[in-house]
Parts: sequence; structure tokens; C-alpha cells
Amino acid sequence: MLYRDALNLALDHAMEHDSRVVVLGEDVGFYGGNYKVTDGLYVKYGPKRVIDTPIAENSIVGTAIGMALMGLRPVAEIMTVNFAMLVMDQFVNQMAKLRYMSGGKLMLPLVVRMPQGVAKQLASQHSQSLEHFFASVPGLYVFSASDSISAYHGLLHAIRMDDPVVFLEHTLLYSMDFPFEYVRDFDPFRARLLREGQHITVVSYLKMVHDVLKACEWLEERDGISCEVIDLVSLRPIDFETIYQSVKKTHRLVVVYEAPKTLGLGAEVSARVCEELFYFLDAPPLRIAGEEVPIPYNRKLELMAIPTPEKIYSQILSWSKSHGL
Amino acid sequence: MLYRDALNLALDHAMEHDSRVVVLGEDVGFYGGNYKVTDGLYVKYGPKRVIDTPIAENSIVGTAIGMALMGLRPVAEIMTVNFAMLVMDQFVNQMAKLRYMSGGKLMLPLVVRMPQGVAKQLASQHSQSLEHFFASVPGLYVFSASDSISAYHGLLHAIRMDDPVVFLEHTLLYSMDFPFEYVRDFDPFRARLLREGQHITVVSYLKMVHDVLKACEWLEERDGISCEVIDLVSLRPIDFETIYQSVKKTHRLVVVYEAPKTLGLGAEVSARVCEELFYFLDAPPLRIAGEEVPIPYNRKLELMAIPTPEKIYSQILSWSKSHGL
Amino acid sequence: MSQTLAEKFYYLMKLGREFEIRCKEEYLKGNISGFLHLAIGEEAVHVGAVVGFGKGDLFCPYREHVLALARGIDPKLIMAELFGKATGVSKGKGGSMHLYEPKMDFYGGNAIVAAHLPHAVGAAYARKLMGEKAGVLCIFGDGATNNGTFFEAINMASLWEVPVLFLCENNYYAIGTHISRSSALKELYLKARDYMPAEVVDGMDVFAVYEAVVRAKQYIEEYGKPYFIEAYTYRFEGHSMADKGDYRSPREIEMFRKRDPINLLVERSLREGWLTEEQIRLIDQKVEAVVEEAVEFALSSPEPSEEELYTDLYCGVCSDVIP
Amino acid sequence: MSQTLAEKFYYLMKLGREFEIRCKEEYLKGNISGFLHLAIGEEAVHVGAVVGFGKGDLFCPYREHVLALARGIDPKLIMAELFGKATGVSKGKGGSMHLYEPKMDFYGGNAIVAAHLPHAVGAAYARKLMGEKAGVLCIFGDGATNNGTFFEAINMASLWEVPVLFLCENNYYAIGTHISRSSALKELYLKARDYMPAEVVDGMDVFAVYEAVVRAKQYIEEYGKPYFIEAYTYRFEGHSMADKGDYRSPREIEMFRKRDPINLLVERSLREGWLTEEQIRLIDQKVEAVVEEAVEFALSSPEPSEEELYTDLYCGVCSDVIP
Ligand SMILES: Cc1ncc(C[n+]2csc(CCOP(=O)(O)OP(=O)(O)O)c2C)c(N)n1
Ligand SMILES: Cc1ncc(C[n+]2csc(CCOP(=O)(O)OP(=O)(O)O)c2C)c(N)n1
Ligand SMILES: [Mg+2]
Ligand SMILES: [Mg+2]
Repeated sequence: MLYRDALNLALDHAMEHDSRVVVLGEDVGFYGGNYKVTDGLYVKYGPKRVIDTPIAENSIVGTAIGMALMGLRPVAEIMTVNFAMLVMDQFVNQMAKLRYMSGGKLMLPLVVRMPQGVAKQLASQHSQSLEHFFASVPGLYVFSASDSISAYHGLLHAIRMDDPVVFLEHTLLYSMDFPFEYVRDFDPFRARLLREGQHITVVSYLKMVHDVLKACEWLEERDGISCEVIDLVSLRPIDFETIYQSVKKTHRLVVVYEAPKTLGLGAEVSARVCEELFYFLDAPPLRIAGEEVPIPYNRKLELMAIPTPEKIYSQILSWSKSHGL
Repeated sequence: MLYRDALNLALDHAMEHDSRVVVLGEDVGFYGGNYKVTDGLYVKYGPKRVIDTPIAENSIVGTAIGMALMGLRPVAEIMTVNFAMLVMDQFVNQMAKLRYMSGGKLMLPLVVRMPQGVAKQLASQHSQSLEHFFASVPGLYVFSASDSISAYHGLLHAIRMDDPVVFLEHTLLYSMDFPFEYVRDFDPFRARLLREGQHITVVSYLKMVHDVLKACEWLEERDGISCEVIDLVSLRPIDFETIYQSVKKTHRLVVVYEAPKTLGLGAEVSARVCEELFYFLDAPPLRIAGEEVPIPYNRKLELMAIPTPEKIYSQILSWSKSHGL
Repeated sequence: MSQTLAEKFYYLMKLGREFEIRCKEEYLKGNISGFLHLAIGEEAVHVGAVVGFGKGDLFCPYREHVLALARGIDPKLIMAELFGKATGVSKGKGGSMHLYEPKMDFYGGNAIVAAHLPHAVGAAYARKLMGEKAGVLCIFGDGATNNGTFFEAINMASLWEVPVLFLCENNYYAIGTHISRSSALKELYLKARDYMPAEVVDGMDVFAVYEAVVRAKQYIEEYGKPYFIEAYTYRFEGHSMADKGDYRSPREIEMFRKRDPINLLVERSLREGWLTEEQIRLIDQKVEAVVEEAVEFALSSPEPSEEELYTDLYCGVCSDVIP
Repeated sequence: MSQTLAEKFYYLMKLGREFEIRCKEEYLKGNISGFLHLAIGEEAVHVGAVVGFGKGDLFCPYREHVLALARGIDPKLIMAELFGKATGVSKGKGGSMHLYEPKMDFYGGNAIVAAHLPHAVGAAYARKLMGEKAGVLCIFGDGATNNGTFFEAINMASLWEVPVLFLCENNYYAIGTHISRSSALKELYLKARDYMPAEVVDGMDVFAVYEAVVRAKQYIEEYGKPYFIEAYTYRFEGHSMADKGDYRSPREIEMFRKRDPINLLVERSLREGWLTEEQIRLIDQKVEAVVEEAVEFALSSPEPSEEELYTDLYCGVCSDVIP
């Protein structure tokens, strides 16, 4: 099932079973969504529950908050995470704090969906990965979906939750086809073990998961290095238990993410593992991440700016070599 | 000299010597600034160069960008970093990227000043520390000032730079009195060694620097533990060289910051040191930071939410004990 | 009718006034801390609006003590919140700028200028979708009307046809900046008049505010559309306890104090025979007692326990409607 | 006068049209990638405005090829940018949405809707402060007028009295959303008329746009104040190459295509005797050659070197004016 269709299915099921669920965002209605995630919902549920909004991001989430306060369960779409920079006040100062400031009197059953990441030559204002902006905020939950199963179940779970969730998708995944099945009690707070391995624990999420899996196959085939691959799914909170278990076995940690390395989500994973499992580590953690630059338009430069399967492979290989693997 | 007055002096000197320097922000002119940092400038330089703005943060920085593009050297004030959440588009998508996207054709000699941190019971929407939001963005420089010397010289240097600078102050420092002197070639990119020590390297910045110094005195006096204290000053880029030198000597790292621990600036410092100096470390790094909650209004809870000299002292002490110091 | 109204107005305005005068004292004593924004001088707007609006959701800025009192929230719980006590309306976690009581449709203060306007629009959208009649009252200042969020909310409310009454209390200042140095339009109703009916009212006359709001409420509920009222008023104190307010000339302050909304109400009520000196004395006594009781309650209330630091961040449950 | 103008307009509009038709082909060939927003159908607005405005700073949205061409930026350098080549106007780092040439006062495209409006206001403030006469031209779409940043910029421009000409090209759609589903006001000039002179113009008539802009330019420079023009136009293509634009009825598209701004210009120019068939043929030939040359230049230009990934992020120098 296409990743896009899995998201669409989750929205459809939620709206079908719960009349309190409404969808709002730019072009989500009549147009069917910029990435067609909401396709068909407008016709099926009508303009009152599938709401086209003006280009006013801060107020899209702001109105969704108001709807949630009244007992609706809005799912807002911000067309891309780049535009979420206009929403940070509603995310950080409102969505994340209203419940706490009210001593628990307010409830915000609210989901904000957005795609992020490098697609193809969309240039620096349309290519960002900004998960750390949300994952650093107490009061928010942040989920990510790397395939159709986590897309469907993760989004559905987010909609069912009575707390605010930022739901991150990746632009390049929408038209990818993944095996799909309904999973009993899928838990978005548990990281997923996508590949078992002995030598190295590789932590990732969103689209990078697939690049990592490819690189790890090569490492196994060509170099006999066996990697355990973990898909975080939840970026706030991070399921460190699952990471710790794996690192206690492999004694080596690699974190792969698309955002610039400095202060990206992997910084927390690397730091936390060093602080908690210092005496288990056989090698310093390795972070493979984006370069410290905006994403350039030129394709060659664009690919240089982010991890690729080839780069992940070669960096893990040389790092393993230089640390006695 | 009061921290506030040092900032005022820097602005005054800059405006006096360079007619291209203008100041803009809410209440900065006629009112003299919410924290009186711009006091007197309105009278001295007039309303054309000390510009009162509407409550429109995104456009305060947006207009400052336009001014900078034309060759002025604006210094914008965002009243507190909490309101900078309304400015993230101009910071992340504009200020940080215009030069790069233009292949180096555009120049942005622009400074945005803002105070952050917990003052006293201002509640969660007015008490945040958000330095990691800026320090994670390629294309920005981020400076911090912990005393009157770094306030004056750091701000003046920021104004002289032809690149955009986010200049972070701390609300509690404004009315603090610090020794002042004019320093020859002060370099905001170099971290400052505020205290020499043998056993532990303690990295901090802004107001926490002073709590750290207090805690380190106690550690020395009461427990004979000698700490080396580093004030980062520049938060992007981070002067890792100075940190490495110290850690190579002490073999132990502590990072103290006011923001919630997860994904705060200290995560990068801890991760980077583990990755680069893995074999030098005698103990896992320790991060002493804010709790994972918004800042509550109640004073007792507020102080529980952030590091204090007492907490810094006791946490470093027990950590040292449990790691053979 | 006018008689019962006059009595109600006087009680609530006097309660607001005395409550906040006491807040000032308690702030200076150190029992209240943080930002404390007083509405002294603006009671006619707050009381007239809340009473006139009647049933419906309230979204307010950080200057909301009198609005909360007028909505009927127990003064004890408000004072306890200002004292940061566990018994406070927000468990001591919110403070002066963050009073909430959803049970009374009070969605509280917000410390980010204009951020609550889209909340009000979304709330009204939800109420209408759920087929409920009562609209939403959203209060904000003159300074807020220069923020982009204000216009986004105005446009969406009008576009989506939702029942919000936007009430702008124009007290001429945003902290130390006079409206003439922050807004290109000095008549703020102009900013909304193309989107919805917009009118101006004397914010020092509680009856005028009340009547305008009653009319507006009828309109938004009958048509399910938004309405805008600009109320001219003035804050007699500084912006908050941190501000002396001395950027305003004594003459200007004097001029407005001459039109103290409480005095105006008293004079008129006596003239019209709606209230007697005796009634007023009795109300004043009651107010004094209520405020005293609130302070005693706050003083004798316990601090929140240390565990409270970590509670109320997430509710951690799921709605089970979806299979 | 009209004669030389007609010739100039025809050349630039035809150049814009052919340049973008070629962009489409090159995009389908894979020589151009990313978001490609074509202004086909909107040439009268872009050319009339830039020519009419003359000297002064330009701030544009992401749909800015024709604006850059009209400003006189070498088509070779623009095409090379779209090809992502080192010779591009932004060294291949910006692409279609990010063309910049400060030497020609062209401050380029911006891919964040409405984000460039405050830039234009600040630029105009700076020009005025530095005593320069030329104002600033800021172009944006109908959808941008629903964003808070638009209103903040309008208010500040009016409050600060800075010479900005706000030109709203109303093509009725924001991607797939018709203006009637995004804006409470369908006449967008209403959003500015209380802040500054605001008028409406037929955006398919290049002479009408030109004359309106010339008048507006005189006003902003004479009074040092802002001005607003709403130009009605239509994009014949989808929002970008990623959008088929099929949410618009064939009838609607047909209706607007009947008023293709280039045809209107040709018909009128022939009728008025401003242009002859012969002249038009010669211009067409020239345009063809220029576009061909641009593509060849782009094709034969080198890719940026790998070091370029890290350059141009900071300039790393200091102004030495301050001791
Ligand atoms: C977005 C934002 N910017 C700035 C501030 C700081 N601030 C608090 S109140 C205020 C003035 C608001 O004036 P107005 O809207 O007229 O309300 P009033 O206090 O006069 O009732 C400002 C600038 C804030 N809280 N939020
Ligand atoms: C802040 C922001 N939100 C959303 C987008 C995605 N987007 C790009 S163009 C566009 C439509 C803009 O419509 P309009 O302003 O009418 O300009 P037009 O393309 O019609 O000329 C949208 C929603 C964006 N680039 N920036
Ligand atoms: Mg005001
Ligand atoms: Mg449009």
C-alpha cells in the first residue's frame, strides 16, 4: 500500500468512526491535499469536516487548538514542515503548555501532520528536516512514520490520543509502496527493530531508515558486519529502553538523520547513550547526518548535503575499521 | 557596570560611530525598552534611528532584514525569546538562508537581541530558554552574554559583523552589576575560561555560568574538587577546541544549562565530546539541565524546574563520587 | 431591570476594583509575584461584556482577573492562584495570566498577544458544527490588532461564518507605546468593518458596553457570524506592576480618571434611582468581606506538592471511539 | 511613445512567454527540476509593472522568471540557474524560486508566501532614511493577502510612511484553492484601502498595468508613502509543473485564454499602428534566438564545484566603521 494511501486510510477510518474528527489545512479539501493525502475525504465527509483554510499557518493550528478545546478531534495539515516555522508560537507556547498551565483542566486531542525532508531540488526553503524543533518541547508528543504500517497505525493512534501530537511524514515516502497489514495493538511509543544484528546498533527514523537498511545489507554482504536497525517511530518521547537493550548487545551506536548534525535529534541519542551506557560502549558513537548548510538547489550539491546509502555504508565501514571491528 | 548598561553602551557606541546602525523593536524608543536596554537612545538619535514597532514580531525581523539588504545595520530587539516563536520563519527560512540561496550575493549585517530564561514566576509562556532553536540553524551565528564584558564586546562585535547574529541575553542579568573593562580584540567565537581547575570541566553560558561558579567554589572548599569553568559565549558555532583542551586535562565533562535537558544545547556538547574524546573520558558526561516540563508559576515548583547552585553542587558531587573522584 | 442590572454591575465592578487593589498590596507584600496586570479603570468593559454576553465561551488576554470574577469564578480560587497555591484555579501553575475554568466556559488568559484569537475562532467553529447555539466572546487589546494573527483570525471567522464576538479594548497603549506609534489606523473597528459588522462603544459606560454586547450576541447567534466591537477605555495603572505608566501625562490620566467607570455608574444609578446610598454601602461591605475572605483562603491554602511539577503535562489516555 | 512602449512590452512579454514554454520542455527533459512556477498568462502584470516602475528595488514571490527578465537580468544567467549551473544568477544554489541580482536591485524570489513583504517595507525604510528617492516594488499573490505577515507589512508601511508599491496579482487561486474559499473579501484592495491609496487594474492589459504603476510610482516617491494595486489576472498553467490545474473548469480557462495578454497587446498595437506584422516577426525571431542562446549557455555551463556546498553561507568579515 502506498504510504500516502495508508495515511488517507487512517484519516478515513477515524472520520468514519468518530464524527468529532475533522481535517483542516491548505488545499486539503476540494483539491485533495498538496500530496493527495486527504484525497476523497472532502467528497465523503463534506466541507464542514474537511476544511480548506487560508494560507495562515499559525492560525490553522490556532483554530485547531480552539476546536480541540471544545471536544472536536482536529487533524491539521501544515503543507510542509518548512511552513511550520510560522506556527512555532502555537506549537511551543500554546499546544504544548495550555494543559500544564491550566493545572490539567484543558485537554487538547489534536494532531498536526506535516511532511519534511529533502525531496528533489526544492531548494533550501522547501527541503528542511526540523524534527528537533518539536522533539525538544515538553508537552508535545512527536511521532514519525517510515512506512505504511507506521503511517496508518501511528496516525490513527495519534488521533485517538487525548494529547497533542506532531505527526511527521517524509515527502519522498508518499508515493512509495510498502507491505501493509493491520497490526494488533501497534504502540507508537515503542521503537521498532527492523533488522537484527550483532555488531552495531543503527538508530534512525523516517526516510533515512530505508537508506540505512540498504547500507546495512551491503555491510553484511560485502564486509560481514551485522547491524541492528532501529526505527524510533516516536521522537518525543524517545524509546531509549529499546536502544539500550540493543547497544548492550552490540556495544556500538550509530545514529543516522537527515537534518544538519549539530543539535539534531541524533545529538540527544548519542549523548544519552554515552551518559547511560558509558561502560558498555566499545567505540565512540557515530553520527551520520546532514551537512551544516541550507539545502542547495543543484542536485549534486543537494545529495552531498544529506546522508545517502553509499555515504552511510562507507562511513560506518571506515568507523568500524578504525575502532577494531 | 550593570549588564543592561553595558548593552546600552555598545548600542550607543555603535550608533555614534556608524550612522547605518538603527535600533528597532517594541517599546525600544520613546519608552526606552521593556528592560531599559535602549534607554536614552531615542532622545539621542531620534525616532528615525530608534524605531518603535507594532507588536508584529515576524515583521520586526522581516523589516530588519530588508533594512540590512539595503546596507543599514539594524539591531532588532524581540522583547523576550518567547515571542521569537513568532519569528522563526524570518530566522530559519529568511535570515539564515538568503545569503546562501543567492550564491553569496546578499549580505545581512543584522543583529537580533533577545533576553531569555526564568526570571521570577513569569509562568511558562514567559520563562523559556530556547537557544537550541537558533543554534541548530546553519546560516545563523548565535552569541550569548554572561556578564557586562561579554555583553558590551559581544554585542558590539555582532553589530560589526556582516553576517546575521542572534544575540541572547538573560532576563535576570540585566540589573546585575559586573566588573567592566574595555578588552582589546575580544573574540566572541572563543569560549572563556572563567575558572581554572584540575578535576572536572564544567561548560555553561548565560546566567547559569554564575550558578556554576558558585557551586564550583563550594566543591573546592568543602570537597576539594577543582573544576574548570568554561563560558561558551558563542553558541553557534561552539568553540569545541577550548572544551577539548580542558577535557583532555580533566578527563571529565559536565554541561549545565537552563533549558529542558532533552535536545538542549548541552546534548550537542556532551555528544560531541564523547564522539571526539571518547578515549580521554574517565567518566560519562553529566548534564545538569531543566526538567522536561513548562515552567510553572509557583516559586517552589519553578525553582525545582531549573538548575540552582545547590543542585549543581550536589549533582556534581554525587556524580564525582560514583565515578571515582 | 435597569435596577437589578445596576446592582449587579456595581457589585462586580466594585469587586473587581477592590480585588485588584488588594492584589497590588499583596504583590508589594510578596504574596503575589510575576507579571500582574491590573484592569483598574477598565471594569466597565470587562463586566459589561461578560454580563451582557451571558452564556458562551470566553477567551481572554493576560489582564483577566475582572473577567474571571464577572464570569463567576470564585474569588478565593483566583486569589489562591495569584498566590501560587494548590487550591488555585490552575493549581498554582498558571498564575495571574493563566486562569482557566472550562466548567464555566472560561478559557482563560493567554500571555502571548493575539495568540488566543484563532483559539476563539476554532472554538466557535466547533460549537457551530456541534449544533450548539452559544457563541464565543474574545477579548484583546489595541496592540493586538497590529499582529498578523489578529487579521488571520478575523478573515477566518468571517470566511467560515462562525459566531465570535471580537471585543477590542482600546486603552490607547501597548505597554509604553501609544496607539499612534503602533497602528496606522487609529480607529480600530476599521480593521474589521469589511469582514463583519463593527461598531464603537464608550468603554467607561457599563450600560453602553452591556447593550452593545447584548445586541452583538443576538446577531452572532442568530446569523452564526462574527461581530466586532471596539470599546474605548483606559487603564489607570501601569501596564503591569513592573511599569509605572509615567509615559502618560498627568493631565491625560486625570482626564480619564474623571470618567472612572465606577463613579459614572454610581452617579447615574443614584440619579435614576436604581441604587440608594444604603444599597451601595451594603454592597461595599459585601465586597470587602469577599476580598478579605479570598485573601485569607489564599494565605491559608497549601503550596502545591513537589509531585505537581510533573503532573498535568499529558493526560496520557486515548479516546476509545475509534476501533 | 506608445510605439516604443508597445515594442518593448511585446518583446519582454513574448520573451517571458517563450522562455517559460522552453522551461517547461527542459523540465520534462529533466534539465530543470524542483518547483517550477510559470507565469504564462500573467506577463502583462509582470512586464507592465517592472517597466512602469523603472528604477527601484524589486521583491518578488517564487513565480519570478518574467519579473527577472523584465528587470533586464540576462536570460542566459536565469536559464543557467534553472539548470542548477555554476553560471546561474544564484550559482545554481537557488533555482527557479530564488533568483537574485542586487546589482540590478532585484531581491529575488521567495518561496515562503508573504515573507518578502516585510523585507520590502524595511528596504523602503532604509532607502528613505538614506535619502534615496527610488521606492520599492513588492509583488505577491491573492493567497498571500490572507497571511498575517501581509497585514503586518501593510500596517508598518503606512505607519512608517515608506515608499512601497504593493502589487497584488490576483489570479483567483492559491494552488488549488479558489479565492472564494480562502478570503472573506473577494476584492483584495479592500484589505489595504484604509491604510493607503488602493486601486484595481485589468492585469491582462499591459498598458493599463503600466499606467497604473507609473502613477503609483510617482505617488510613493513624491509623498514617500505606500500604495496598493490589485491586478486581476490568470495563470494559464497549473500552479507549478507538479500541478495540472484541472480543478478549474475548461470553460473558465477558455474564458481567460480569450484575453491572453499577448494577443490583446498585438491586436491593439496593430489596430493603433504601433507595431507592424513585420516588426512582430522580427521580434519573434529575436526572442527565439535569445531563448535558444540561453538554453545553449545553460547546457554548456559547468556544474558548481563540490566546494560550493560550503561557500556563501557566511561572509565572515566585519565592517570596520566601528572602532
Ligand atoms: C507576541 C507578544 N509580543 C509581545 C508581548 C509583550 N507584551 C505583553 S502585553 C503587551 C502590550 C499589549 O497591548 P494591548 O494589546 O493594547 O493590551 P493591553 O495590555 O493594553 O490591554 C506586550 C507588547 C507579548 N506578550 N506577546
Ligand atoms: C507560508 C507558506 N505557506 C504555504 C506555502 C505553499 N504554497 C506555495 S505557493 C502557494 C499559493 C500561493 O498563492 P498566491 O499567493 O495566490 O500566489 P500565486 O501562486 O497564485 O501567484 C502555497 C500555499 C508556502 N510556500 N508558504
Ligand atoms: Mg492597550
Ligand atoms: Mg494566486
